Amino acid sequence: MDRRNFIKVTAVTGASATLASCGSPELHLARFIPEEELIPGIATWKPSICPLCSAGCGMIVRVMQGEAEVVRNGEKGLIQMGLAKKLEGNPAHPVNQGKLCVRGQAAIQVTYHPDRITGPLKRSGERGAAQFQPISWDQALAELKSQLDTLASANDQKSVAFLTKPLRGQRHTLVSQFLSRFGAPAPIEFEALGDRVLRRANARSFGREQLPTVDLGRSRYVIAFGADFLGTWNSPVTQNIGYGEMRQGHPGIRAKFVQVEPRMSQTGANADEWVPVKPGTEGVLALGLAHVIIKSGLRPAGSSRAGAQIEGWSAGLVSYSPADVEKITGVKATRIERLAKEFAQTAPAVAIVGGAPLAHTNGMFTALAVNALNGLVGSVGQPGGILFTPNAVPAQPSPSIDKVAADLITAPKPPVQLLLLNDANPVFGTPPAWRVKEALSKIPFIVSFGHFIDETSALADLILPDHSFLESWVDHVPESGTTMTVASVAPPAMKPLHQTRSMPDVLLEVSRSLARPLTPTLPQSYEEMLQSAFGDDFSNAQQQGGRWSDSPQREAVPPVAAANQRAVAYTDPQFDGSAAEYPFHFVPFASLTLLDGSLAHLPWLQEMPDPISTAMWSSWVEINSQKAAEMGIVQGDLLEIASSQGTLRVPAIPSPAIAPDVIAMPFGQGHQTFTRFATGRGVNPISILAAKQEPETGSLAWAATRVKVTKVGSKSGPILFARGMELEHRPHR
Amino acid sequence: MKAIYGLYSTPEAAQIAVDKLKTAGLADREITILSSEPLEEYEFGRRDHHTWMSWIAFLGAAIGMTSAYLLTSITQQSWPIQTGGMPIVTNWTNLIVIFELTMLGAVFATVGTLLFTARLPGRQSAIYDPEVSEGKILIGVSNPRQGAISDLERALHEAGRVKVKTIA
Amino acid sequence: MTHRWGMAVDLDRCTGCSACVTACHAENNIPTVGPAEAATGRAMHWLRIERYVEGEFPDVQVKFRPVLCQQCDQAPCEPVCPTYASHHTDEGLNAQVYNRCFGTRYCANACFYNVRFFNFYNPVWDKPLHLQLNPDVSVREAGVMEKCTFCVQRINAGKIDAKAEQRELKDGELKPACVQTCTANALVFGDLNDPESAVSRLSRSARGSKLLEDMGAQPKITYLQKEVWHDSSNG
Amino acid sequence: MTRATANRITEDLLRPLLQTTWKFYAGVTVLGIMVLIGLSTWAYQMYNGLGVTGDNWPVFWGFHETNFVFWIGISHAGTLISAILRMVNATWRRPVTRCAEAITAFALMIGALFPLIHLGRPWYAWWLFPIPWPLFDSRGLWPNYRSPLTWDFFAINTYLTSSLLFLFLPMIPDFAVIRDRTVGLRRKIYGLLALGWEGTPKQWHRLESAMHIMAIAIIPVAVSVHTIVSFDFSMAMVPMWHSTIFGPYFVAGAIFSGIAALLIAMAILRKVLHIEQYLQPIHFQNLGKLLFTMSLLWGYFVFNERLTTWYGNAPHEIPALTATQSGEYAPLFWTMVFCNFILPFPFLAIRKLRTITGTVIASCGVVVGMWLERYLIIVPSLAHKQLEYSWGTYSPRWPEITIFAGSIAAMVLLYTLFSKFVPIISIWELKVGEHKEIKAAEAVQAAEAAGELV
Repeated sequence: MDRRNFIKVTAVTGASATLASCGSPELHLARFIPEEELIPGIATWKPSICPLCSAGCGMIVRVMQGEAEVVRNGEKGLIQMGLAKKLEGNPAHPVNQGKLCVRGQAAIQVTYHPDRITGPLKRSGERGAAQFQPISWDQALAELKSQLDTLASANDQKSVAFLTKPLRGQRHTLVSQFLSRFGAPAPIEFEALGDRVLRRANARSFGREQLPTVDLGRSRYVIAFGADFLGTWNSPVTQNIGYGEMRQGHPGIRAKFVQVEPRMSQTGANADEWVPVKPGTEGVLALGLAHVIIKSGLRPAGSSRAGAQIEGWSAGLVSYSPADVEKITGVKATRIERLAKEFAQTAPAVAIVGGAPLAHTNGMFTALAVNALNGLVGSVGQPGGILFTPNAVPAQPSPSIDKVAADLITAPKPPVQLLLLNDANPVFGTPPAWRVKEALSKIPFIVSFGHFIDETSALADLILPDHSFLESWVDHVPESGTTMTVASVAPPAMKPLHQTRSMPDVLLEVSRSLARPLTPTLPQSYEEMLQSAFGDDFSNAQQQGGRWSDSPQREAVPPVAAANQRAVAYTDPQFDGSAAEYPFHFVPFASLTLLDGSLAHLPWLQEMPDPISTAMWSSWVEINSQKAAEMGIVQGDLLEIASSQGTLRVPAIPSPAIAPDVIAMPFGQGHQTFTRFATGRGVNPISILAAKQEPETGSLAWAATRVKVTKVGSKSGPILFARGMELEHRPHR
Repeated sequence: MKAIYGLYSTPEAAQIAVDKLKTAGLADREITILSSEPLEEYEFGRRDHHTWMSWIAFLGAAIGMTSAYLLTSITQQSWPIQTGGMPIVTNWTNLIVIFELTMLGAVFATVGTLLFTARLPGRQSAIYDPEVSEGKILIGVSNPRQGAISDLERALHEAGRVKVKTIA
Repeated sequence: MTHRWGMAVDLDRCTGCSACVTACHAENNIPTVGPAEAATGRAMHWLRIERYVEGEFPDVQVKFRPVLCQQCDQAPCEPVCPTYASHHTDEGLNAQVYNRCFGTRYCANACFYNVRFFNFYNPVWDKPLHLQLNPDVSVREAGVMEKCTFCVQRINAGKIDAKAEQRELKDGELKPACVQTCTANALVFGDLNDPESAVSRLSRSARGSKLLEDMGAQPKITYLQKEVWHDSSNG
Repeated sequence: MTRATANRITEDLLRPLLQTTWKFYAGVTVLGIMVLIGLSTWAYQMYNGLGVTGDNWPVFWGFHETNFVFWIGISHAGTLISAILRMVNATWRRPVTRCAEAITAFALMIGALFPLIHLGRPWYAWWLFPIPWPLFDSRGLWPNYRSPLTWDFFAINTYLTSSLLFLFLPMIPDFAVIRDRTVGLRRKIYGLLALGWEGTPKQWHRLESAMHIMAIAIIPVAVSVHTIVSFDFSMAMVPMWHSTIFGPYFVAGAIFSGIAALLIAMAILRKVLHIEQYLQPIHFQNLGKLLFTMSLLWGYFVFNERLTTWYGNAPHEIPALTATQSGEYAPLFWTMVFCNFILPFPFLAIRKLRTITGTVIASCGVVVGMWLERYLIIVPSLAHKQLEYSWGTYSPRWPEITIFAGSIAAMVLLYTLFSKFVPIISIWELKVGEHKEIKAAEAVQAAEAAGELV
């Protein structure tokens, strides 16, 4: 940045405004003006909702006047407008109680991102070449309308598909209504690292197809099976708040926290006890604990019958004696007994499962086993146990992307003629064997609503960029994280920066202009729709960022729903690749900052040191330090990770906090097209994952791939550490 | 006549010439002596030995010290800025600045005295002769009394064969 | 009564979630330096999460420690600055006057917490990222040293509000960005001159200790040590 | 015969001034270009910011600061040595003093540049001057007298001023000589420089007493300067920095490297200017002895510093120590020990080897070794401060190296020009020397003749 630009920046920041009397910003540099003498500007705080994950934390946005260079009806110019400056948690919001996580704090960079799509685009080059030319909204909408009309006139409405990130609240309602009234199938929701297995299991165990709300704050003993609940899983902010409570919230009482996972996550790093197990055997350990509890009669009264889902439960899990469990899981029998006793005797105790353990072919068993363990100690629907957020819209069953892809590839005439794409990136987030990119390329016309060009929207023929969450009406109904009935809603916090339009309003507008109008007609605008949905307390709700019940309401958890389901037994997890040829388990994990990769475009998150490896801006693979020593691998060495599906080259970080037969690697990097900050950076572990699936839900078993590791180079550059990390384990003398 | 002088090759000869001039009744300050090196071993080289230079150097040092003390302590008092929990006037650290300026004062005083007492920079008196830097020693008298000139010339010659020049 | 701002960090609550770090970036106009610069150790994190690994597999313990400017009462960084750019305010903050700094970097050497950061280049915000910059915090040019200010701009704003409403500041009313967002409520900020403030009470805790206390800089941040779980059922 | 010697001396020492060879022009051009490259690199660094250097977090100081200490160290040859020799009135000093003092003057000028070069915003360096407000600085803030950098500012300026005067005063009579021997423009210029010197006994006497007082004053200044440079480090609680030994340690090191530089300069001068009969083996002998003493002293200090740290075994200090003894900096450290101690030892200790060549070899070693010493004091300590998590590394980048090269070129260039325009040996002082010797001889003869010595 040259000097002139720099001055502009200072001017824009208004540091000058506070010192306007002193002339140009450069002059200030010769003056003695302590920071504490600056007079703060006037700020207003407006509510909003964090869009970055499905937890749906409430936000307040600090808005201040500023000069922005914007395009208004073709004219470029500087205008005075309210600009969002800082995001903070909404103190009134039941889910996050005024807090935000590392990602939520960075969400503001979505709005101001330099590579955001600034207006409607039409494909100009080869499909996938990501070459687009700007067009007017009228043209763009006409294009979409004609596409829909042609299909309608051909009575082929069902060949319209809506592929989206999980939608909640009125957005979901609107999209569903639009599709159903048009005659198209329900939206296809895609999440790279979804929790469908757990939802399904909860439906079977507790009759609630939703993620649990873990009452950590009142729990006194927590066993987490692979769930990274302090970092990326479920509703992290709520869980962090609860964790703080559980540690120091009650004078004199400090809960114990045990983490069961083969690679120590950020969550595991906080545990009092870390229990590495063989990947895919977490459920067995859970039942091992249950066995001891039942056997030694520690089972409290009034425990639920969640166990009914597990074969051999009523018989006291004879086949899960500590000795047997030790053989399978590799956890010492004595330790199992001790943990079981502690768990049963330190009520309220709770077991949590999520993440890698469920990403195995036997994930359903694992989930049910842990649910059963919770039921056994009576921690379901109880304080300090597993609770469920009332009135949460149960997740709709939607076809999984691999089915859609398979149909597209096999069918002579593509079953999908028009694809509406909303901020989902399956091309990046699915294993190559599913051939998603190839499949989508067969679709004649693709319309994307996303803010950025990513691997999937690069295939689009038409791009109708959505407002950012700060520029549009937003609403959300949290699935978990609170025991209150919550419906969040918030108006735009600032005027749109670019020539974008909110996706719901685009759908509504198109629906009105269709040759064959939808019946019954949809509301005039998304705002109106929200208004009617919230009724009388809309104005109040949109001021405080939502509507929620004053007091927690705990719903009685029905005994066991779906009794018709047959009980499951333990089956060894199926892995891709033989242990002989591929000696290592390949366990990817969601990055604290970049999640599944959908946030790799935010510079603050790219430059955030990972809490465990302290690496930034890069990919790495963690390998057990003793193992590394045996293989002559030192930190930074370039390794080749080969699975049956492909190979990756990535630098190594030897770590004592990972099992010797496991290597772990973060999701998030390895984008081919995703803004200047993510493109061509690092590698994507998904690209070597095998297409193993959990049979009942069909969701990807992303922890079921085996790999072999070879050292191909030494001290390669591509890994960046926070300073000091690489020198940390040096002996002193 | 402006001046009369002789150029001598050896200090001994110069010494004789000086003595003769004295016997001819001239006072020390009337006799000009120029040489290209200090000749302290000879009587004539030891004139004007007394100087206050070292005492003036001490004076300069004293001035440097006081001004440094005032500079540091007054500055610190008029800008009472807290740093590192130190007192506002930190004598320990100020001593260093005081020391440096003291020495600087002494040096300036010395050089000043030198230039002043040695009349530097100044313009050469009429009596100067470049041969001095050849190693010759110049003994002469400027503006001699009329009539005494012949005596002086004789006196200058008595030190042996020398070139005696006169400036009209 | 003048204030004396201090902080308590409960290491038993801190989960290393790093929310404080982004919050700090967002509030204080801290630039991201990009991969190339970050590789040479020039990434700027006024607040960093230090991670210490102890033991070998499988008995591994990891400890997190958020380290920010300790706002020492006898700060080693202050007296070494030839221009008073680094000095002590009446409220006990280690102020850094960016305008007065000409970049000797001596303060950064003298600070044994290494919480001072230097602008090796002019900061860059690709447009329109610059629209996010906080007008209450000045942008630092190349050659200037910068550091955590305890979000002094928020402290001032709070004081001005309180004055407008003709009242005293309430404890917990003022929160630096990191404290505001700390998900596990591990960070507590407040006035150490008020013996009843939350931070004062925590600072008196038996678990409390100062970072590098023996260096004698008298930091105003108290770290509450992580506890060990005792099995209540057997003793 | 006095006259004859006197003339010979004058002839020999003025020859370089009056005759100019193509070699001179060639050399000056080459050096000039190198200096320009150095300066433009500095400009480049100023424009882009210090990012172009290897400095980083936490190693905020590197090459520039090393060079600063190095050059200030070199500057301790001249003035200090010649001042001491003047005070003890060592007659063999006469041919040595001026070329020594010249080293001081130029090394100091160059050394004083580096604190500016290393600034993040050098264009505000004037803030170090105590400027009465409201001139220039609207807030009238004065420098912080608690900062070692402010001390540096005062110490270096004092030392530089007095050194320049100390160098200039004895040149006045020589300028007078040149004035009388030249014509035209030269005569005018040298006439001005000679300040109208005549050579009256009064002038001679005042000059000598002035030099005597300055010699006394300048010795403590020189000592204070390098002590204060050492304070830049020892005032900070950085491992291996915060040590009481640093003052004397740095002063010793400075004189050590200074004498080495002086010996090298003398060896070159006598060859290039053909003044072998003035800079004789005896001078190298004596300075060699001095260098040997300093080498031993240096070794003694290093051992003290290392032993106390190692024995004390303070957790904060040990990592920095290990890094230099056996860690990544060990190669540099042991090279330093070799250059400063092992290599010079035989050449300086054994009389036979203490020849011109011998001393020069030793000196080259010492100059390199002392540069390494400064580097090893600064970098490893900053890279291993108290918190393990913030340990770092450092390696220089091309701008730092180029600027260093430029500074060396500048030194040589200034010295060449100096020896071109000023007699590198003080003519009159040398004459006095010869003269005194002759007088002594005559006195002995006279005494014998009188039969007093029987």
